[in-house]
Amino acid sequence: MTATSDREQMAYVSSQAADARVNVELDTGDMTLNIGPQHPATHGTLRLACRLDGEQVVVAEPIMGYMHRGYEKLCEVRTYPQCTTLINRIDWLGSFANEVPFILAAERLMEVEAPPRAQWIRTILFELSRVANLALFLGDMGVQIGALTPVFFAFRDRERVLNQIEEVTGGRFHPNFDRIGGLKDDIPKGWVEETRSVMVKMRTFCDEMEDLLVGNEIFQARCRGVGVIPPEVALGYGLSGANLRASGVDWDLRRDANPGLAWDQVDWRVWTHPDGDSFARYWVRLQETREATHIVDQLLDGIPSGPIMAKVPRIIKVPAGEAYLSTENPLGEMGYYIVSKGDLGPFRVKIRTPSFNNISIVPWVMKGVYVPDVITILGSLYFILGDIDR
Amino acid sequence: MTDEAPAEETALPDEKREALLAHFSESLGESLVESHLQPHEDLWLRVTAESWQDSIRTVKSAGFEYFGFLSAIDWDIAPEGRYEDTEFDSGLEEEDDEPVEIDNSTGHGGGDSRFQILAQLYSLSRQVGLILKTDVGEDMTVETIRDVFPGADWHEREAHEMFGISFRGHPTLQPLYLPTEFEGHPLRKDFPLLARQVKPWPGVVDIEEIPEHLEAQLEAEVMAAFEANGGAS
Amino acid sequence: MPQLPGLIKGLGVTAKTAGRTLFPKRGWKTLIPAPQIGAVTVQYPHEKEAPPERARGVIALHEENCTACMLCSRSCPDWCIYIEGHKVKAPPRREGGKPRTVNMLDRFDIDYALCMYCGICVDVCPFDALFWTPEYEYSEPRIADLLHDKDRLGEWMETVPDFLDYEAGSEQKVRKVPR
Amino acid sequence: MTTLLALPYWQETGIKLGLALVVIPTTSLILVYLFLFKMMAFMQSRLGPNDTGPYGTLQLIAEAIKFLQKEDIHPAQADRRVFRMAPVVVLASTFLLYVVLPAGPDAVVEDLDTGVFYAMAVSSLSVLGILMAGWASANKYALLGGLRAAGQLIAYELPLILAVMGVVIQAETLNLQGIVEAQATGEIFGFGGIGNPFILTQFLAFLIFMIAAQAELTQTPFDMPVAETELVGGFHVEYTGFRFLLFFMAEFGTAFAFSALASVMFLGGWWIPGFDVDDNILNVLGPGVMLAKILLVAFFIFWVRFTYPRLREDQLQKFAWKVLIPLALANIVLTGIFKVVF
Repeated sequence: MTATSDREQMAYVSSQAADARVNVELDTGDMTLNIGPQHPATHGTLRLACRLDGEQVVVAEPIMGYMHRGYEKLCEVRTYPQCTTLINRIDWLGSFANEVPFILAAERLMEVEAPPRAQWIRTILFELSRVANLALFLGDMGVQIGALTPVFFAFRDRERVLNQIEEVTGGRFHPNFDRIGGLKDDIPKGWVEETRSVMVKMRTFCDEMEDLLVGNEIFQARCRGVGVIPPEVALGYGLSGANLRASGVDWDLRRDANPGLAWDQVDWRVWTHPDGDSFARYWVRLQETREATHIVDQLLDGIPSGPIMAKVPRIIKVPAGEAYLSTENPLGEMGYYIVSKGDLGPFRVKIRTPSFNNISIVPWVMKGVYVPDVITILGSLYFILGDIDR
Repeated sequence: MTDEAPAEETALPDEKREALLAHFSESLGESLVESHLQPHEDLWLRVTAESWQDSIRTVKSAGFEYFGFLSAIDWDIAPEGRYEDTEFDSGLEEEDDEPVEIDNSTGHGGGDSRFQILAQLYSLSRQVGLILKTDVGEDMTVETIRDVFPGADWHEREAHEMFGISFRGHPTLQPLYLPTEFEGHPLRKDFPLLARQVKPWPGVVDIEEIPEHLEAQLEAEVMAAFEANGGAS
Repeated sequence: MPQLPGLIKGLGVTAKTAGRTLFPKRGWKTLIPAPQIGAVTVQYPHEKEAPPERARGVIALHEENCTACMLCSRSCPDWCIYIEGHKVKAPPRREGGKPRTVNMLDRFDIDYALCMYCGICVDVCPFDALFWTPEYEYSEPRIADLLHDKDRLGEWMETVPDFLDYEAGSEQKVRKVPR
Repeated sequence: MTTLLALPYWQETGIKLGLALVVIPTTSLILVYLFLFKMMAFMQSRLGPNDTGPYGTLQLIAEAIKFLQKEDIHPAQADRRVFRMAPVVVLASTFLLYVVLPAGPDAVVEDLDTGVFYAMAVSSLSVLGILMAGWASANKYALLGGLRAAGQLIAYELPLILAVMGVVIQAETLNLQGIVEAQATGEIFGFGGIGNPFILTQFLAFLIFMIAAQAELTQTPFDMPVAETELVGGFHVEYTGFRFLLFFMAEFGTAFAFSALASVMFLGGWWIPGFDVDDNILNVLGPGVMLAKILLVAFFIFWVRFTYPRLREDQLQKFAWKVLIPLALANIVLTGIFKVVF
């Protein structure tokens, strides 16, 4: 009980104390159920304070901050290259994808453009981290609604993708590979072929998930019609990524606001689903994972030769100005609003993370659902705690 | 690609955003204080604090119905600097003894107050983003836009605890991240970052010089050894 | 209401995986169960995983190359590299020259309890004195022991792998590890 | 029936008691090792425990020792007496189930005339223990779990009993030995070589029985009372140490007992084609045959458990009342008609 405050807080505490006596004096009113901060379904330390009427949720209020690390403040006392170290740790499952918008925003302020080879490799690694991130979601969603096996498949196959990322960047989770003006290093020999075979395996994994979960009638019964988010609500809350596309909004920053990466060089499509329920979100992510493997395959065929670093000074000073740049990360739109005063480090960085907006819809969407559905919806909204709390 | 392409791009006028700017200078009227257009990148509009909610409504009705984020900027200069050696701050190679110029600029779209609120909105049909700014006056209060975009709810709570800006009409401005007993507003520039104050910067250490009175003696010793070895070190 | 096909497909997937794990061999050898081969897990204390050459396991210091220029210490985001040094006179490079003043390294500590493994120090080093090695077994029961001094960091030099060749189309030059 | 060994009553009882104390932990040990540890691991491309003993066979014993070493914790608000009693009640129901399970013509603890009735009755005792555990823990998750368990177990008791009714009608007896005999002496269209395992004539009843048993055992897809990702363990969330071990043993012991019931009633029990029903050698071979059949049935139970997601509470109730019970009733009617016709 440390995250909220004042009078409401006190009322809340006393109501909880009353609930604790539930077996002493039989109370037929609502019950408060704390889901988290230590709970298997909260991927870390999110806490949902739910008021229940039987098993039905009356109000669900997410309480976070258990993992707030103050990255916006920390970035202000670091230089631009040092910031990427922190930024890696925002969405720790798709770390490389986090670096890209920050670096691109800094490049935009410096009016530098990375050479084409660097842009291609960036795009490949970006999509690889999407595959790694979404693969875990595909399995984890199974665990959320009780299927044990899919998550093990997910860990098994995600490992292959992480190995590929590690072979290039040296870091499984925190690559810190992107530099202003290009990349830290080039790809090693033989990596392209290996990645291709991994992509084949990831497609098999997607097929397995389709058989294990999507086609499973129990899964459909649990997910269809649960947590429906209409498109206009999704837009108002600023939902992004697959959550938005599952509500039928055809919006993908890779296609609609490509900041110069190689997505426009390959043939792919944006998947949407009209239903807006948990099943639609799962389905869209499954298709996106598969699409990402195809994007990687195509990109691997056409890596242009050339340098991987543009000419940038050794000590990077970003000219004064402001820039907002966002990309379509695995979780949704991740953007960095950088204010520079011509210093070695940013003056202010606003990190717009997808999970923060995606989870802010929880009080709206969880009115009147059952406790098991709370877990389904949380799972299908797919958040990462570091991405909410920053 | 690096040589020609950017030149061509900048040469192209950004018609989409220019038309938008013309449209908004008309529909927002006097509420629009200043604007800034970065071709092919972004469009900034600064509106008056009184018209903040109405401007957001106007912009939303013009098709900008996708809410990106809402945040604030503190334009003050941090008293502690970046907690590091000032020499390093100004660059290792350069030798400028000029006093560090205090940069009082307030970014694109300008601004008069210490705090600014900004919101980012998208128009999906135009595929264009837009950043709205407003100054926060002495009373540190602006109207909430929670009624226009429900997603702004949490963003306003965050801005409230991080900068101490109040939002008129917001029912639950309780902290989102910080513990109840936390004092201060961490993202304000005058809020000290303890982690950087409790420990000295290791980079401030310098290499120990040879004491002057020993220099000649050491030099002679080295030369003697050098010659004794027949010139091969 | 559950209908058969989807449910049965799911059973098929788990059964197939079990079969593949238990009987990974092909041909007539299929009948010999060999889960050790079929399973993807690595039985850690008995067998060890080999991280790729570029893996950022631990930082090795090639002391001869270090000039105590402080670049790594200053660019460390965590302030976890501590360097101390003093200047000494060194003999001239060639006959007839004047004695030079060089930096002598007294202390080079990396606090792995603070290190975030970002690799910026290795990147900025202009004299090829810092290298990554994929070694990962250096956990300590006491947190203070995670502070590696320059001798300990120097020991890691043996484990530094050669730099990898680049994929076709690269203009990067393969660097050499000083041995 | 002749008794195998003519012993005084107290000696016989002593042997039976000792046997029960050994057999029940051993059975759950076999199930846990074979299915929970190994089969699940293989289905997930893992090895499972493999360090303790050859192929990890002693892992469960190590776990049991670990559980015994743990501190016995009561939540501060718990109703202590009920809290302590709950796991014992659950385990007692498991023990009582084993009483009537036959493993040979004479290899049975107590050959009750109303064996089926008795088995169904004592198996539903466990819900009492679960409800006690859920209520006494003074934990909301446990309370929700306990209530879910009560609702679920009562709902699935019905289709379970109704499914068994088909078998009882066909065998014309409530005695489990009688059911085995009926299957052994039965004929399929005049061919009596393999007897008449009731899975052939009562396939629908078998399916309903297995589904209902899955729910009775609170295995996925019907594991809402424990539901790790929602209720973090449900009714046993507050239990540690050997009390948790009792729940754990009861869970797998009951799974074994239900597999045994299914093999007795539908798969022909301990009888081996080609032997006389009261051949004495079956007292030796019977347990082996039973074990094989039980493992086969248990394999399906756990296979389903490791593959499927879980249903929601309301969906589960709907499925029980709207699908399983009408089907079971239809099965009884059909069985009755066929019984009269043939």
